[in-house]
Amino acid sequence: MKHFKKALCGLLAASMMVSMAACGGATNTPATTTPAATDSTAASGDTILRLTCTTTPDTCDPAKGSGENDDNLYVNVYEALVKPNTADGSAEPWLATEWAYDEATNTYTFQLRDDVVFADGAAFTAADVKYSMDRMLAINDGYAYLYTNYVDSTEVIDERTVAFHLNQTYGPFISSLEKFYILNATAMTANTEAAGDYGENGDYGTKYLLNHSAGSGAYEVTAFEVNNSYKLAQNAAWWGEAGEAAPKNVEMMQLTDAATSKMLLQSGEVDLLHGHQESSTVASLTAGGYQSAAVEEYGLDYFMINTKSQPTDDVHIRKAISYACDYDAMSKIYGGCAPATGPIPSSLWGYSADTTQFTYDLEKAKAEIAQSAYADSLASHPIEIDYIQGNGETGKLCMLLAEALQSVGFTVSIEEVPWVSFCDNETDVSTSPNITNCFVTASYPEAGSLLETKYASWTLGNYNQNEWLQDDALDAMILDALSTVNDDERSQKYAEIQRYITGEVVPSVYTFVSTAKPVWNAASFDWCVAEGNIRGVLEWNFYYNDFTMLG
Amino acid sequence: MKKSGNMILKKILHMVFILLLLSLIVFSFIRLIPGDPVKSSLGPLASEDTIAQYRHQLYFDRPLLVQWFHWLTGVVTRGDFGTSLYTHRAVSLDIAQYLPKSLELCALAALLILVLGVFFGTLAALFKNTWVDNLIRFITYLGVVTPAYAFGIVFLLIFAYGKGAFPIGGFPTIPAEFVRTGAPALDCLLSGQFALFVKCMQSYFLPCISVAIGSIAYQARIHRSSMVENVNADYIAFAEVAGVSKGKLICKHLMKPSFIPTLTVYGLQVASLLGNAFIIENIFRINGFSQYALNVILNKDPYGIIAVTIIFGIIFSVVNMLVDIGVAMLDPRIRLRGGQ
Amino acid sequence: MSQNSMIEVKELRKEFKTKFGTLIAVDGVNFTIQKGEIFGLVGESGSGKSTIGSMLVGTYGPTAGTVTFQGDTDISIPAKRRSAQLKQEIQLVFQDPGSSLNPRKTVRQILTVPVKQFAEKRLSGQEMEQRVQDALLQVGLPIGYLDKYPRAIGGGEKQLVCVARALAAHPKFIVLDEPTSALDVSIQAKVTNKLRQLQQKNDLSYLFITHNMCLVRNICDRLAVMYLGNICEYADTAEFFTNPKHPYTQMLLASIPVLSDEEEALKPQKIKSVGEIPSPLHKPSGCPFHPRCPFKKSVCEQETPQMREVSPGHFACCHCI
Amino acid sequence: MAKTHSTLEAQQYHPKLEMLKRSWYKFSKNPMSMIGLIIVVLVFCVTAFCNVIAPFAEDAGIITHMSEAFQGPSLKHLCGTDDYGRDVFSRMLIGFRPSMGIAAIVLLISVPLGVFLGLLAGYYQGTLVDTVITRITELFMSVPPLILAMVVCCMFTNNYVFCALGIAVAWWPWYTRITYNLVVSLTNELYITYTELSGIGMLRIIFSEMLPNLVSSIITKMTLDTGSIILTASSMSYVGLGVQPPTPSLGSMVSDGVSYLPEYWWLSVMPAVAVIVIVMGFNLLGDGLTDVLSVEEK
Amino acid sequence: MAEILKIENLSVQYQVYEGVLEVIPGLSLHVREGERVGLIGETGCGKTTVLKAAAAVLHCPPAKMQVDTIEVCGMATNSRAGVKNVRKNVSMIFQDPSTALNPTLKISTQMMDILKSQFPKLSRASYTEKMMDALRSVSMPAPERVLDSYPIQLSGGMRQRVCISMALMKDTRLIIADEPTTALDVTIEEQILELLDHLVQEKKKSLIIVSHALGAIRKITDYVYVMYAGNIVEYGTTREVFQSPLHPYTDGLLAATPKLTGDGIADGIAGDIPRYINPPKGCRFADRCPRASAQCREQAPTLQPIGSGERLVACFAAQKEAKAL
Repeated sequence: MKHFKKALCGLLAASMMVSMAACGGATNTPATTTPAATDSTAASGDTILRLTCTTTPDTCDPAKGSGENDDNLYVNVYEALVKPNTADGSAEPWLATEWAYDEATNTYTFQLRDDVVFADGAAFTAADVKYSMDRMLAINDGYAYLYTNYVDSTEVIDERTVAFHLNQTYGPFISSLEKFYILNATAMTANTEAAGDYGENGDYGTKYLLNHSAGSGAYEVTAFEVNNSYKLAQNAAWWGEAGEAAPKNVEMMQLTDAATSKMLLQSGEVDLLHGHQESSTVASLTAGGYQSAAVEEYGLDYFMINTKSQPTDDVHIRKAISYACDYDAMSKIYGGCAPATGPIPSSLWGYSADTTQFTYDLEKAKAEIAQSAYADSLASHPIEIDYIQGNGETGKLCMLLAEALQSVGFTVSIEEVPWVSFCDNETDVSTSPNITNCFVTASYPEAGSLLETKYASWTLGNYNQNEWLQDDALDAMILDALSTVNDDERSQKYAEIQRYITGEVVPSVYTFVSTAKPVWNAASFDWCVAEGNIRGVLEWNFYYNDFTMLG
Repeated sequence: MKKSGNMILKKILHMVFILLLLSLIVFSFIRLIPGDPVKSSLGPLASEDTIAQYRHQLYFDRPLLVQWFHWLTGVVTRGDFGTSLYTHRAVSLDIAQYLPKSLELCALAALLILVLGVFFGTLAALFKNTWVDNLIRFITYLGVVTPAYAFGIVFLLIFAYGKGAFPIGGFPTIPAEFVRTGAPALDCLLSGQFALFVKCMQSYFLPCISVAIGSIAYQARIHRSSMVENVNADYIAFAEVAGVSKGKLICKHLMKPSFIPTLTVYGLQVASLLGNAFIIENIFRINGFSQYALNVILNKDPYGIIAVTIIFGIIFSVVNMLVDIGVAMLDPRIRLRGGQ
Repeated sequence: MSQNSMIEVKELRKEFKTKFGTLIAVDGVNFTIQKGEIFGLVGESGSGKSTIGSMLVGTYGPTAGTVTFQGDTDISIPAKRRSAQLKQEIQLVFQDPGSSLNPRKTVRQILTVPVKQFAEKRLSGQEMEQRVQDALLQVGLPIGYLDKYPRAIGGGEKQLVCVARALAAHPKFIVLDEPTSALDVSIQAKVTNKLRQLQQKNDLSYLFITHNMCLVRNICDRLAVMYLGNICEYADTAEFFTNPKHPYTQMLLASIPVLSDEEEALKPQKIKSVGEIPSPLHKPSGCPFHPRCPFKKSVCEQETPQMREVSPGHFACCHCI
Repeated sequence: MAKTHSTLEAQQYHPKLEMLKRSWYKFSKNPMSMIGLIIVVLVFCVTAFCNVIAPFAEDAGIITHMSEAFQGPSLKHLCGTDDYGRDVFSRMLIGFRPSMGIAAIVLLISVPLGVFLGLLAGYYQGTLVDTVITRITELFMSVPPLILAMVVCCMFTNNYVFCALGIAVAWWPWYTRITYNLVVSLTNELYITYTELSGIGMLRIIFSEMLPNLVSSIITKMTLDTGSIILTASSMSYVGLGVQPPTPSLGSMVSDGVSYLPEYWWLSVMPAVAVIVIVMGFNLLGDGLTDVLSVEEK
Repeated sequence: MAEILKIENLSVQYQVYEGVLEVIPGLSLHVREGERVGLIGETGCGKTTVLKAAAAVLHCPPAKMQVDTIEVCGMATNSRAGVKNVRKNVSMIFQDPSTALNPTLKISTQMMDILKSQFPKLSRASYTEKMMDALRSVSMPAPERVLDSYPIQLSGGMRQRVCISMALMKDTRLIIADEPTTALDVTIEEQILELLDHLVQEKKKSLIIVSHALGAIRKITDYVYVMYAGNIVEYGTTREVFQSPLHPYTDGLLAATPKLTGDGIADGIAGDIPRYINPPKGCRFADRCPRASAQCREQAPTLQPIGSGERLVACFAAQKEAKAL
């Protein structure tokens, strides 16, 4: 058969004949990428900034999302009435020029800028603000919880004046408005579908916003693919001053696989890895000449201890757990983050240093156990520690804690839980594990935000609260603090709450300050982080208009 | 011809029946899930009212059969597979977004499996018991026993330092005006963007190879043994003595009958490609259907899971039907006995 | 006559439904097998001879017609509905010895099946072994074969084991479906002779189905020749071979390749084989043989000929006689 | 006659033993099959005694040695240490256990179920029983095994028993199909016709006449399938389904190690090689069995 | 007369799982121009292997072939040119027409490929005409329909006619027929034998035919070889061999064949052919032979001429007897 070689060429042809047609039945799809509104077709001179993150938003709708990746998009394509000060995060004017509070009627009145236009050229007016707030409350998703309990109605006083009537006093109202992004009411109404869940408002434009933006920001969305990527292009009609070398285009890709993101940065297909990169990734990339920085956020990593299940319902056990936590080692796993001294990170407004602090001391832990009701029955009361699958290196933190707890006599089990199940479990006290590990960040730069989400009864039943405190006294304190309009008073009340929590309840272990670790290719761009100007509100570091593209 | 038309019609009806049954079973299965998918999908802030309302909207508060029937009418009349609790939009939109590129990936992989599998199988069979055969057999053995993710990772490592010849970061952007089907390479072809097409194919190269390599190896083994069996058949000796030229002997007289078992196995390989592609899709950043399937399953998204299983069922059935037809075309014995 | 008959077949008919229409495998067949006789059923492929054998042992029932066993028992029913006694009394030996023995069982295990199944009482292990050995010895195989697997013994011996298995049931009537056609000539002789011996010794009746005329000549008492589901001729062996009547029979005899001039002389000389056997799906009208018949008349195309007695005990089915 | 009988006993002739000896002889002549067998025996030994063999068996539990993390392969740590400082080699050996456990559970469920249904459908060929079983089989086959397994595993509890259950749900139809096809071809065998005609009961036909002829094919398939199941299970644990950390499993070890490539290659390469070797062992053994059995059938 | 086919001392082994099968230990045969030669042998005696070796389609591996001389038309076949020569001068007809035709190709395609190798550039019409001619020459009814059919659509007899017509499409000098009628019914067998006989005589070809049906061999051959377990045991003119067989195997074979005269059948030959792995040292037939002596078990007999004519036998007893005479 040796002289059959010649025939082999014919083989390929023969096998091609029988090629598969099975997969020809592609459906006719509606285009998920939208036509660019402006001249966004990338010419060769255009600069592009390419980033990766772990999850891209589900929609461009600012009334829907509330995560750090959502914020990253919103801050670039939408604008709010106020924005956080780059230094301490306190509110400063943005679309609003000034505001006033009327204590008697509990009303905030805002004066609006007159030079603002939306991306389609429509002028920004008070009606847009009213539309956006009404819509936010109607949809009641995302950041709506910041306003639902307080905003009674929105009133358009004139084209440049708008008033919010509150139904109870709300101290951090101005700060919370940083998350209230203004939509282009005319564009939205034009693109609203009649059929929808919002009565006469139809779908309230939710379908349109699935892959379009309707804001006044420096960028606008040109392509949006759920769970994959989105693209932004500079808004030609922007009222503000475009950065000189700001990227003309931005592409954000979703990447869950750490190895791939690493390879992409190395192969030059990506400029910046956003979010929490693992310390080993950071180490290997920085060794290869890439830049990295620690960007502290207004949040912490918490071990949340279930105060309603055995044996963690005993405060001594919780204290023992706090003593069994090797804070230094944990912070080291995350590449050396600032330690936490209480439930609030020190950079956040309303932080108080006057708290009971715990250190890693197994002897003290044992002493606490001896005082507890479970001193003799530790073996029959196992402790379950849960963490979220694929959530960075929280597994390692849990492992360290578990190891320490085991060494002081507990029976410990660890479970890695998919995000969905994790949330499922947290909806009920009976399915919530003894301890969970999770990062929580403030919605607006003020201690109240964290305290409310972490410990108030009315925000119970989600992954931010495995403690199940349901402590009436604490609830009252939080409510009182939030409704205090005077900043100094509020700040003191926050301090009081922090003292109470760490001293008496000990519902959580505060490990370290949540710190993002972006890694980037310094040859392709320059940004505030590289200059050491790290902004407290994470997304403002990614305000692309401030970037300087190189080369 | 009319007979074969009837046969195909019969197969299609049979397929529809199986798919209906499949959807019903998945529906009952979904109802068995512990936990509340509706509640967890609405997030922590949703009120009881909203949840109840949403549950009603999704027919989750009605009897199983009513829900199933409602879903079925939706699918049949409007192509509406329900709303995903994971992406919060119509499942049909998700399918339209994710399926085309996955299908394209799998179609290309399927082509690779066929061409390379048959090529190496033939090579090994023709050089049976020589070093060529031994080498191919060794490599295909490795191919069969190595998990797909291992290949993906190896390729990723190798080509990450190749800088660009075969990109690892997904597809080039297809400008919106060219998007027709959602399958990038096909769209480029349809709109005549050949430069872009080449780029797409470059992007497809690594994931395709990674998805296909195990199947290529398996296919090569099957084809080799099928060829070896036929080489000893009387009709090959007869044709050889009768003076048929070597080329024709191999490409026609030997290849055609050897293809019958090859094709049957090929069908199974192709039908399972899509289901096994998720790791590769993840590694190579192809946000495709397989990845979507994994996500809806992990997120316990009822309508997503149903749609995903049905789509897989359809793909499997269609591929199998095509293989049956292909085998019948190759093998007159089947064709002339009326499909038995 | 019926007193003495083992099997009486009347107007037996079997149709099979296929995708391409109805296949008439057996088309109104009559014959009788006497007690203690070897009855040959001869025909080429598609003649329906094996179908008749299958109906006698009850693989399936006939479409029409009756089969009577020992003059009084109607056995035109499938085996499922037959009594245990009937199943015992009618046994079967297949063509292919390779496939009729379970490759995973030793000869002992194979023979134990009928011994156990058809025993009149519960047998002790000793008795069982005795009967199994008896069965094997009867066909002339050594006891050592009991522990062999079918794979380890030759084709002829396998067929003898099949015969032993049939005999172990103590039957009265055995259907032998081409029992030697898969065997080489040198082995065929031994099996055939053994069958003949056993028949005489145990007073059995055989239905011997074959396509080999020479074999029939040497073993059968009477025979019938079939063509496309019909019997063409039916006579004593000696009479048949000296005086064949039906043109098909003559053609068959004339076609036999023989080994000596002596035999050559016995073959009908004036007829030559022509044509193909049609598919039973497209059976010719009238006399089924007419497309190949050199003596064809116009009536042959239209009318089916009736069986006629040409001399005592010699029947033929042809318009020309 | 009594004499012949006694001589027979004197010979002590065991046909089954003889057959096994012959098969073993043929099998042992093929070096590849022997390699397969040795691997499989080793895998079984490791599975049974991994706690004894593993130098750092405690590393499979809740334990960290952060200071020893990322050490390369050395005499102390044959395959290096991982990001927790645990011994990769020990964890790998202990990781055999879930893989083999899953394979065992899957086969224990799917083989009896599949074979039983296959026998039933094959025996009642062409009847309603056949149709119903065949349709159900097709139904389960029409969804890719991995997807089906993931659905089952995700819907209930994410542990390795449910992971195995999930795979079993996807796996049994293949046994039904192979059994069915074998039975169908067996019913054409004349010895089955003979037993049917002799009025032997259905159960006896199925279990005494048919089953012995199926066993070798099914055992061969089981051997080959063990490899495929281990591959499937490792794919599932790659995406986090199956064994829960910190308990090691080969697939999750690979996927966890991937983010440390290429610097700390041993984290993912070593367990991946282990998977390849195990699967190859079972495949070689299966192929060897196929060879022996197919020769035997001739 | 020139020897069309000449094989001297051919030995073939098969390497199988259990060991080496010594199928043919050392065999010689020849076919002269215009001769019709038969090769009688039962299942598994290696006759097909010999024919495949002669037609140069014995694939090595699995077979391992050694031979002193193997010539077709005076040219050795163990080179590329030799193979070409074989293809030019030899056609072959196989035992089972249902396996000898490719089940997946139409008859016309299969015939066309043969024609194309012979006449590379002809018009479609003339190819068709040639094919029709070939089919008509084997008296095929409805040749057009046959051309357009797949093998499965034809009956056994028609398939064998097709095979013969394909074998005769080349104008070869030697036809090798391997049991051409075994799979056929007796009336069809007769027709095929007649046809073969007619074609060979008319076109003056040489024929070597293998069969275990003694009658068929007797009918159409001039000379006959009797083969047992890979060896030729007897050779002579057909007439002589059938009338007075010398070798006990031939004798037993003839006696065991049922006759039309109906005087019963002799009991045949006891036992089975020997295993080819480590076959007996002496005569391979010794274990079954009624006349076997100690010598037969020790030493393998060789073919020796008997009498004056072309009669050869490989049996010590027969050779002694002849000497005694």
